[in-house]
Amino acid sequence: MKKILALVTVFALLTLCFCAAAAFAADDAAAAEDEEEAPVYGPLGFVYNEVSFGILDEAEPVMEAIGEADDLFVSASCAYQGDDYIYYYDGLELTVNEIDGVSYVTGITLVDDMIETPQGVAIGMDIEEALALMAEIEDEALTMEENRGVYSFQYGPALLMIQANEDGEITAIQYTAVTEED
Amino acid sequence: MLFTSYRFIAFLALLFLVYYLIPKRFQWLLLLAADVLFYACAGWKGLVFLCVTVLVSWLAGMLMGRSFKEQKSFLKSPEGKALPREERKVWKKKRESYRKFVLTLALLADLGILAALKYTNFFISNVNSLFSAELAGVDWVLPMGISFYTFQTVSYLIDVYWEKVEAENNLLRVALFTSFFPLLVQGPISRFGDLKETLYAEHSFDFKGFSFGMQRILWGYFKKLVVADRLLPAVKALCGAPDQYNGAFALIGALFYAAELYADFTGGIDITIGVAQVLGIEVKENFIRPYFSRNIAEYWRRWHISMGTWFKDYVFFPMSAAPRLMKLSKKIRTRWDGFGRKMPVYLSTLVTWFLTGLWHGAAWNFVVWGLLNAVIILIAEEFKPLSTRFREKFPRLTGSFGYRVFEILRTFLIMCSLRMLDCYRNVPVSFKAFGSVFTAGKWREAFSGALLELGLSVWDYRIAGLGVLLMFLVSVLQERHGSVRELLWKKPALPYVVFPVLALLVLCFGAYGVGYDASQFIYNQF
Amino acid sequence: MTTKQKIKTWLPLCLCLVLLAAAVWFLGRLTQPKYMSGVLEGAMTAEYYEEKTPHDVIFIGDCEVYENFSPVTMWREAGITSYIRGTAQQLIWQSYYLLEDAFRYESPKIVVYNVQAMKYSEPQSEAYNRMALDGMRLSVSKLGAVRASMTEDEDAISYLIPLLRYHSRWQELTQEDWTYLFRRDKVTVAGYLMRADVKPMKRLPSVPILKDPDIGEACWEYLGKIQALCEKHGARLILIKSSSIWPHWYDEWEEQISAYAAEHGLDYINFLPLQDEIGIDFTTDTYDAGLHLNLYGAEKASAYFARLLADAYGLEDHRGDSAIAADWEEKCAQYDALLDAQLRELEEYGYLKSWTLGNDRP
Amino acid sequence: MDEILEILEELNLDADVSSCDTLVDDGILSSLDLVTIIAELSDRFDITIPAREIRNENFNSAAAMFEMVERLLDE
Repeated sequence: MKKILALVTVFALLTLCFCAAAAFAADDAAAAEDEEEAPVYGPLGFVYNEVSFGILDEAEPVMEAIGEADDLFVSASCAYQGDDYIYYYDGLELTVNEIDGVSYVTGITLVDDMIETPQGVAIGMDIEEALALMAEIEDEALTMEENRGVYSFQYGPALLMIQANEDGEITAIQYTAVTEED
Repeated sequence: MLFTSYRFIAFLALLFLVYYLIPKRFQWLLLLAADVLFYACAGWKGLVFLCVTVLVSWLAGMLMGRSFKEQKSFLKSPEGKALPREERKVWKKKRESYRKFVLTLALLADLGILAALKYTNFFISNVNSLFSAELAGVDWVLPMGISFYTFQTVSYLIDVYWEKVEAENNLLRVALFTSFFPLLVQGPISRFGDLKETLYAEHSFDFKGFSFGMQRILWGYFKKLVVADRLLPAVKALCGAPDQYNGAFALIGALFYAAELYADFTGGIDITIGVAQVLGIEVKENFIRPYFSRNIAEYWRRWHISMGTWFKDYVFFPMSAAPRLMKLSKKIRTRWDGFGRKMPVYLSTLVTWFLTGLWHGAAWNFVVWGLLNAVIILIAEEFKPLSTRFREKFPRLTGSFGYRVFEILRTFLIMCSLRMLDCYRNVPVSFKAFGSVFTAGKWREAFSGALLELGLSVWDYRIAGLGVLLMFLVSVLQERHGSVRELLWKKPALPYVVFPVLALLVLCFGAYGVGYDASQFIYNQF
Repeated sequence: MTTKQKIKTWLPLCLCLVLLAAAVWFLGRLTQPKYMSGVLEGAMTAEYYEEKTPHDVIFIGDCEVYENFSPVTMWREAGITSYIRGTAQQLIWQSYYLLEDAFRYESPKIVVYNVQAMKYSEPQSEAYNRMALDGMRLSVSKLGAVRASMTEDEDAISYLIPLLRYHSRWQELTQEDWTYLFRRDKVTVAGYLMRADVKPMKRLPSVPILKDPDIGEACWEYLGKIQALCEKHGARLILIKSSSIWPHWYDEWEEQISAYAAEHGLDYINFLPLQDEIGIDFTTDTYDAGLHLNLYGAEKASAYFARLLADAYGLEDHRGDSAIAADWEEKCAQYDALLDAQLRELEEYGYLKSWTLGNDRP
Repeated sequence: MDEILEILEELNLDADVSSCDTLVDDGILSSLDLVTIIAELSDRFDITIPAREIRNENFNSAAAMFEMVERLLDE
């Protein structure tokens, strides 16, 4: 009789542990709902030849989608510590870097006023107008700072820089990946 | 300052040199200075809490010590003896409650700091989830080694209260005991009684003690750098993705974690005891080859001994011998005799293991880990009569070597599955992973190269494997002949061959430096 | 303990420690990358110590000096003795300490510093640090260079004991590691890393926007230290911007450097506007479409610079001095032999197989 | 004294209870056995064994236990 009683209490304790675990499992599981795969560059994406892509996207699929590059410029760093591949397209330059065997888009440069950003900003436009267009993006994660005519919009690892000359005309528009020293 | 950082090695070399150069009576003061320097490197803020704990324990110790002296001298004095027996009892009771008051205040302060710093977030998150409140967590930096030095101070205070040890009135000595730097990182939680003789004594240079200490430090670095840190990437990968790496991978992960945790923890303790030995200070062993234990109870007498004995002496026994519990047990025994007698043991075991789990970390998986340990120990205890009868029936079988290996493997596997809770740090995930070992299979996939994607190359596995083999052989030797270093010491030439080779092994095959990120000792996240 | 006993206990220990130290030193040399093939830039620093005759001109800087100037051409043009203490992406503090190290061996009259690297004012990469500094002989300058260049996860001790850094390379040891255990072949001629191949420049990318045009404080500080060092040793510092046209040399930088040079009485020569005068044509004179000059470009630039140094700074023509001439004749022979070897490979493979990573990049 | 021996017999330890004097140090008495002994002693002799008395020396041998019980009785 004593033995059975002892066993009963022990198993009661065991079930106690399991239900405690299950109870707390509930709230753990609830916390880990998967949020939809949002792009890492948020609103600072770019569209070219009806293909939308952005900073740190994988380069191969993007380049296949937007078609054959006119030419390629390889900017090798000294002693082979990583090369920049710059592909020329009509009105656009794409910078690609290889990280751990996979190449990513690390730079998008607008070359002339023939193309514009999804927000409608183009080279030659007035900077005030461009800032108004950019202001329409309501997203607190997007920060903006200005330093001697260079307006930098940052969202996560993506950085959009718009340069204007003295009389407020935009001379250059470039997307790059934020590196530490920025 | 990590044990595996060059700064620590330079710190040690300098300390050893100066320690044996200065006049001996200042040696313990030098140690105190080293403690402060070592602790300051981990951040000044933590030093404040350490000082508060030291002050509290010094003051409380002194007050209790003085109260004991007064009591003794009064009872010996003429009018003390004259008091009738009853009054003497009342007078002693008053003194007793005064000391109890001082002790509880000190414990509240010390344990209060630990609880506040370590468990506030845990408490808040539970309150939030239970009452769906929105309390913001706090991000207080946990001072280095707070769990260890707090427990060490608490053991000193209670020992003084129980008159097991004499109170130390010198503040600096109490500070040295509480903050002795090798013990800070991951224990062992030493008792004032054990440490006192050698900690404050004057030590002249002893070549054998010095060599044994250095050899042990080197052996600690071998385990830590060649085995533990090399396996760490694989353990992190396997434990980091339980859904992808379930089935056979979960088992492999548990085995890797068992080897990695053992090498990391015992390696760290070897360094700690080695450093103390070089300084002429004896620190009790914290591990006695736990993986050779044949049952869970024995395992917990050989793994992290200082923690086990701490909880036994200061939680388990006081609780199980507590008068209130005794009365309750008597009442229950009137109806169910067996259960009545067992109840205090059950209750105090569960509470002790609940606290042990909680001490390991402010998370439910540690608590569940603790409770499961308790349950298994109790089940084993219940089945003891059964197993002794089984042993009597089949003496030849149970006496055989094969059966002993079976018991060792059984205990090892049980502990590995319990450790999954620590590996996945999440209760349901751990249970699911444990279940998946039997259901999800994936055996062929595990052994067809998938292990190479965990960040370890073939050579990494070979080196880690050879390292584990060497550790196993040394453990077997120690199991049979006691200290291996004594064995080597008998043949004078041998140490001069073995240890330089070991040093080269560590330098060449250690997983350290820019290529490998120096991983933290697992235990000093606590 | 009697002295005999003392010896009996301590002697074996010391002996054993000495043996251990020797083993660590040997394994360090073995596992250290030798840079004898593929990536050659790591072997350049150590070659300086094998120079036999002093030099009137010392170049310091990054690939824009060791690829765009050829001391042999400057010797042939005007008998000028020069050496290029260049390393891959050499940062300004490394230039300072390499110069300080050079001044311990000789006292050149002219020090030429290429200001391109002043765009970096913080430590950049561990790989470049190792390539630049491992070859330096142990000295106070080396310690200074290491401390100034270290990124956070580096430790100074691993420069003094190379095994601590390269111990995991035992898995990748090749025959090269064994043959070059105690000796090195020369990869440069007086510091010039020859590249005789041609890759014409077609179109350069648009100029990247410069977010922060100001040159870092650390750069100005070290530039001042370089100037002070030159004055202390009676040498004249000339700042130059070498002829490479990519990465882009921003006007903002040009203004800051010219202003500094004027203010501190330093000569500053920007080679970019002098392209036509020197006769550099980027369809034939570059091996990577504009980043660096190849042999032909370097020879044009060096000839021009040699004449300028001789006329404006009155550098002596040492072709008459027999001891120095003998050494330089040897260098010229090495130069020509290297050129022939490279030209032969160009004919055979169409690219410099043994002077690059061996893959014919587009 | 014999009552103490009787309690120890009941635990069927694999050691000669009356003579052995390292019951705790050699790990013959597990912590669970110790608790049952304490419960039995305090029950039979109607004394309360305070935590301060729970030390190896007091439980290493039957004689030591007996001496402790006597000390507690006359307090």
